[in-house]
Amino acid sequence: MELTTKAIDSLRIEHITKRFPGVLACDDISLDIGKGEVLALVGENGAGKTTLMNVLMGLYHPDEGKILINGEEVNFRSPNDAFAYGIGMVHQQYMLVPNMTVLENIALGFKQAWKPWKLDLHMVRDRIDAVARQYGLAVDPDAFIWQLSVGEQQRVELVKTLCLGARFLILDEPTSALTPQETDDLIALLKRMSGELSIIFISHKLQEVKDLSSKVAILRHGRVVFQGNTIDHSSSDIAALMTGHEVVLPHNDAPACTMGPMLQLRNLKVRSDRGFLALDDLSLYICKGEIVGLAGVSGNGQRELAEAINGLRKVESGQILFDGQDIANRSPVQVIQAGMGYIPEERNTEGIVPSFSMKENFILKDTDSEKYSSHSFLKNKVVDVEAEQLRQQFDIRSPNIEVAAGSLSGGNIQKVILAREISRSPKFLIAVYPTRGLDMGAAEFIHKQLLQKRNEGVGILLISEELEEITNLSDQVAVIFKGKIQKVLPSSEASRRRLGILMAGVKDDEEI
Amino acid sequence: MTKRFKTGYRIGVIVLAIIITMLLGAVILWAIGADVFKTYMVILTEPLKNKIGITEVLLRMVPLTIIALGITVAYRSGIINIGAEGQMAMGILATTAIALAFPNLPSGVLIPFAILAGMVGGAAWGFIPGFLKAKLEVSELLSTVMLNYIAAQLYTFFLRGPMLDPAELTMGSGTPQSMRLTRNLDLTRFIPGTRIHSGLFIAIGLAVLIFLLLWKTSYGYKMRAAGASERAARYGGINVPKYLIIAMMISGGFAGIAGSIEIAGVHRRAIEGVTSGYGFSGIVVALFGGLHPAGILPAAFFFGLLIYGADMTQRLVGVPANMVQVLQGIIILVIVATKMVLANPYLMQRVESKFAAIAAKRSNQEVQA
Amino acid sequence: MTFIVNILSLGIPFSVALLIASLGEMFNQRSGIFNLGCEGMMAMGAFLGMLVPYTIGQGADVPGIYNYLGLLLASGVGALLGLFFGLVVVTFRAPQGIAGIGMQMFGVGTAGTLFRHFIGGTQSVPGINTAPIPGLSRIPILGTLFFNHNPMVYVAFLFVPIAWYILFKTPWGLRVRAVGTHPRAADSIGIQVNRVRFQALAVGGALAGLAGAYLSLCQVKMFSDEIIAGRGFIAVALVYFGHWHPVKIMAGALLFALAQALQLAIQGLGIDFPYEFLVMLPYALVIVVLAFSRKSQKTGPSALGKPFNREIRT
Amino acid sequence: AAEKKVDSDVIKIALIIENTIDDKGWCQAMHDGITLAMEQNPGRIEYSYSEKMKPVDAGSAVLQYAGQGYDIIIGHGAQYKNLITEMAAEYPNISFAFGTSSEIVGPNVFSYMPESEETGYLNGLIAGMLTKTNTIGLIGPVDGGDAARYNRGFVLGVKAVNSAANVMVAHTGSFSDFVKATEVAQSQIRSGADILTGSSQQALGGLRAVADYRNRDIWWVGQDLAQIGIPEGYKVLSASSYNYAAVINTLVKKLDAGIVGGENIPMNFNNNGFVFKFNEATKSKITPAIEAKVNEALAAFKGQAGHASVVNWSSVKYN
Ligand SMILES: Nc1ncnc2c1ncn2[C@@H]1O[C@H](COP(=O)(O)OP(=O)(O)OP(=O)(O)O)[C@@H](O)[C@H]1O
Ligand SMILES: Nc1ncnc2c1ncn2[C@@H]1O[C@H](COP(=O)(O)OP(=O)(O)OP(=O)(O)O)[C@@H](O)[C@H]1O
Ligand SMILES: [Mg+2]
Ligand SMILES: [Mg+2]
Repeated sequence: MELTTKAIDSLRIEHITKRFPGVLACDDISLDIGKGEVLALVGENGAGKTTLMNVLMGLYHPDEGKILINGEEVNFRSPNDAFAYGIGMVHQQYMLVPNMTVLENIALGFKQAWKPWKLDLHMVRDRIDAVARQYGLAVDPDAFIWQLSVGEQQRVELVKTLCLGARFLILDEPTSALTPQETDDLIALLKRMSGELSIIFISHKLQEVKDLSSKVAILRHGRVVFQGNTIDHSSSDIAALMTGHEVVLPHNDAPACTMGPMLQLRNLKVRSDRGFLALDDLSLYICKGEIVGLAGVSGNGQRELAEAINGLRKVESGQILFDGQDIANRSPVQVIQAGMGYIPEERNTEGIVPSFSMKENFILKDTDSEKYSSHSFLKNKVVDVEAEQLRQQFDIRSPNIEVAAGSLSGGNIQKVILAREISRSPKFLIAVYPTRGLDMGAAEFIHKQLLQKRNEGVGILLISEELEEITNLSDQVAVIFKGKIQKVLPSSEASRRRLGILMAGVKDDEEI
Repeated sequence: MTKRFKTGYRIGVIVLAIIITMLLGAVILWAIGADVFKTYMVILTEPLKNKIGITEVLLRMVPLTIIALGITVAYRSGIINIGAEGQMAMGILATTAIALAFPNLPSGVLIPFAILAGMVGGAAWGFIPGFLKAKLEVSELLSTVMLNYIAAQLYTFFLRGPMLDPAELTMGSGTPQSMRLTRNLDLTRFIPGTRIHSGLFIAIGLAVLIFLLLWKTSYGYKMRAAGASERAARYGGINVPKYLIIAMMISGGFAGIAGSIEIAGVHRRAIEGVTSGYGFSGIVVALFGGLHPAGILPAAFFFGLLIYGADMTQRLVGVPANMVQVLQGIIILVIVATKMVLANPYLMQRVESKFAAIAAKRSNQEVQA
Repeated sequence: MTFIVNILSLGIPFSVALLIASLGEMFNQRSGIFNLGCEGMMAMGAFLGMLVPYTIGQGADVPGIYNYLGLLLASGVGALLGLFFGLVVVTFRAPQGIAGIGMQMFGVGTAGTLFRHFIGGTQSVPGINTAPIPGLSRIPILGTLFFNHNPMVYVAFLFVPIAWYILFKTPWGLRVRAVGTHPRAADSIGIQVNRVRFQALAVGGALAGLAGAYLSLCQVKMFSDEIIAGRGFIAVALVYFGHWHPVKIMAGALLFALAQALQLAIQGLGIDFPYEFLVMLPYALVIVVLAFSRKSQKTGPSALGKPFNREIRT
Repeated sequence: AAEKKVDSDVIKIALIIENTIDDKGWCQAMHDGITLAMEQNPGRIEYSYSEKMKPVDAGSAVLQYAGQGYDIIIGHGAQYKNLITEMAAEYPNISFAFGTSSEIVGPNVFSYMPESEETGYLNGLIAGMLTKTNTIGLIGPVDGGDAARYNRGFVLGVKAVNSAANVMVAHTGSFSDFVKATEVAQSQIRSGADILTGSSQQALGGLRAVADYRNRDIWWVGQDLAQIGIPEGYKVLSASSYNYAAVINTLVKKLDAGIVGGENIPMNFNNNGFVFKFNEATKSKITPAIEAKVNEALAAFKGQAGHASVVNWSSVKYN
């Protein structure tokens, strides 16, 4: 099938301003991109990157400014107009309907297949095949979205965008939830594509920016503060321009711990939502004052592991010894009371009650504690004082402690969760993808907090897909594959390559 | 955004809403040849003109408030309770049973006892959908609708059978109703010549109680958390199913209390039709009051006014009784839409920038001229 | 045997009004709109449906045609009411539960008011009569069960596969499902979410109106302002019973109606037993069956009840 | 302007009803009775009514009427008993009335009692003698009130002439849901019923279902005369009605005589509280034997001797 859209030789954004009630999200932004260029858009959380791209897609109508394509002014009222010009976007939050198949999700936008009384799914299937072949992007058209891993969903998004005839790609943080391998593949693919397509690429990972982009623009508080050619600037330059200061991600260089084991997992078997064994005879232990990083491609049982430990998922068999006590199949509240802290993967829907105020979220796990309540009545004064303290201590950017936690930015939500979990003085902490999608400043902060806890003697299980994060912070690195621990090795021996091989399922990496 | 613009915007929206309400009602009233303006005036002002009118409004405010409070607890905990009609009926049955069994208890003992019984009756009926949802994933929208019908049949069964007024057998036709309950159960009518009774103070007291429960105690916190985000609540160690059931029992219990108080304060015997659709109006009052006791009290007063005022129209303006419903429906539809428009900062901002653009154009023209 | 045949052959027509209304509500909910106003739309449909044959149809040469005009008018006005509801809950984003109750009052009240004014007391019309299918209706048992019904009964059951096809096999159905589950995703790919919701509301309203007209033109051939008597709420409940799937909704409507036929038959047997408990049977049975049925995957419209606006993040 | 002269002779009547004035049943009967009484006593009666009065609204209406100087306020239904009792104590200068009941609840309260088992009995005789299948359908709303009396009288009538006949009774549980009444009728007809009857306004649904069997020998005996005049009337064999005009006339006379309450007004054939009619259009179905039997019973009722046959109505069991 042929693309119906004309080529985009140049795209100019001129003086775009977009306001939300009380927020100036984009402030007089001008940018331009030529054919075959890759523009990297970077900036802290909330800088206005997504908003700008939504304007470009016709999702938002700018308050001021205009967009020019090939020198002509265009006025997009809906994404359809953008598609008509061959602009397509992979959104930060994946825009896929979970209970529909890949095929249906793509058909939803593929208007050629809309016969009056019939949806021509064959046509859509053919189109998917063609795109998959052309770009080497394999997807299963008949799989339901909810069955797919994050990486697979990401691929579906890309295929969807390409199927709709995109010649100008916008990718909003496409790699934030991908594994290193997937990230590398995607970057390689995009590099290949950039020959024929223009791309705007948003990321918080400066390595990717360096690898892929030809130009870089930095946004801060809705303004473009810097534009230039990528080649001329190092990652740390860009980071400094972005945050206004030098960013140094902390390292774990304290001596290895000598205290006894805190959490021992013995032969755990746990089923996933879909019924198969997500954890299959998994064993692992973590000491006090030790960070064990759990590396692995997402979907290999990480979520189930965290949930099983925290009483949120049934354990079929095996033991979870926590400070010597078996907590397998205890209720969440029992696990919490035993001294477990947990930073969940889904920060927006699980880690906080979005409609509750920030201060209410701080006491989510402690409404029955003597500190915050007496005779079931909450001690609101104490709560206020504590909350204000936490807000300052954790540098949570919000007007006050009364704002709804859900209205905070991702980084700040993560800080609220961290503040709560850490201030409860847990004996142990499970942190799942703690910095996913966060800007460098926020990530740096969270890393520092985790290390500090470790040095205070708290054991930490750090589940992450970012190898740099794992190797920077961990004492030991465990690799999980298909619900089993492949290997545990000291962080000093965990090279990127070695971990990659283990994560891919090769058991004894030393032989290679 | 300037303050002046905000005020102007609000007033503009409200005026528009009033015009739309008038127009919608006018279409129907015009079709049947009634006086539009007079009809609305009767609804909104007539009840407030004298003592009897005001107390009749307050009389309706009592069950509306109590039921809306209960619905608030459920709603805040994540359940939409449209079963208050049935729960109220069960409360009435329980109260009646107690009053029939212990007619000689002094008021000070009997009234609390009977109201408590009403609460238990309603709570038991509320437990069913709560349990079904928490343990068996049965949608409360299905179970509460069905349980309303079941309750209505149980109600007739008891009034027709075990609780039937003996006089109805000997001197009547077996109309399903209980005998006149003991005078010890009567709630005081504290303004002579009117029907308003001390249940009003109970309703206000319960509003305070619910405020304390939901916003000042750990129980309330947990219920609200369970309602706001089931997942986060589970994560936070809250036993969501348990609080779901408790919330539903409180909700049903309150409907039961409302039933008890209607019997003890207004009807003085269990008869058919006591629930009067309060179970549904209660939902409207709860949502209209922003699911908060401080909003529910005025909302209940307003809906009391609406129900009573609309009822007066058939006697004062001569519109058919069904017109009452039409006008209530229109007023509800327009008010909820208006509330949302007023609460939408995005819309307000857009209107403002339109105005600003027009103003800018005009001043430009002036400059040029 | 005749006892059972009677129950089955009566249960089928008893289920029709609920079935049609539930299918309409299913489209509403699939698109993300919870329409508790179904009852009011049914009432309007019931009134308008019989109004046509009652007024202009009387004494006409071919009175039959006016019945079908009545059905048409009922669906048309039902669709308009659906759009009006859309204005309130989609455009103005009003909370759907409360607006639905408002709609219910408005519809039931308006139907009753206009009826009192234009017709007066309870009135009947010749309506649409049972149309045995020639030949087939003579087959013993099967004929009585399946081929001896009101034409609208066949139409209603035909709606089930049609609704299924529309929902799962047409582009419009795809859009409806998408906007009810993940409106933001649908929007991002160029679907006009609110427009689809308005369309679904029009379809739902039309079916609700038709269901009402079925009652007043086919089942009882009469109107009074209490004709719907809560059937709209039951139709809403049956959508939950059927997990938003046309076939399961049909099963729910049939279960309810068969239970109704059964309890009437049992009452007819004259067993000494308080009839109230028999009257309860259909309501209770629906709950019990749902409670003990296997829980299916969560296929429901997860954006149900949530108004959509691109900019407003909730 | 000249002051309007208040005619002290005018009696202001207020009526409170649960349904509407045109429900072809209980409420319409009273409304028609009052309007007829107005015609019979020109200029004597002023009248206002409130429809669809839930119990709580009924109270408001009474308060309002009391404030407007009404002479007599009628709560048409036993569910208003308590309200009337209380309000009567509160407003001793106003007269009140309610029914169905024979209770005396206050010196300024009348009660009235339609003894509907008599009308049921007459219809029962017809049904019992006419049925070919020996199956008769009886559609009840709720087993209580006036309907319960009519229905039980009906059963007595059937049994008096045809001990082999089976009266299938089914209740809908509602006074107004005539869709359900239709369903009951259809169910009973399928089970072989060839004569049906029913009480309360919902019964109309039952009649409508019968009317669908245009060419079959299935008939209806009605509780209200209004049923004869409607299009479905061609299926109605007979009907009776309350003669509330008589009640109103009695009330007017009593008030004129200075009696403001404390009495019960029964309604039966004997005091012309009921009228009974065969439907002329279907008279051919009524055999002389049936007519004779009915007239005999009617005469007995009128002479009050017949009441013995229905006095035990309350002990009737339906099975
Ligand atoms: N429903 C909403 N209405 C209004 N604003 C919202 C809503 N939801 C989220 N926001 C705003 O969106 C922002 C979230 O966006 P984002 O994470 O991109 O930026 P940020 O919070 O400003 O940055 P950072 O993570 O650095 O603190 C929050 O600032 C919040 O104020
Ligand atoms: N729909 C909205 N309503 C209100 N405010 C919004 C909305 N969307 C974005 N904002 C505000 O605009 C600012 C820019 O948000 P945007 O999502 O564009 O940031 P971003 O640069 O994409 O951040 P991130 O890196 O976290 O994705 C946010 O700080 C937020 O406060
Ligand atoms: Mg952010
Ligand atoms: Mg973004």
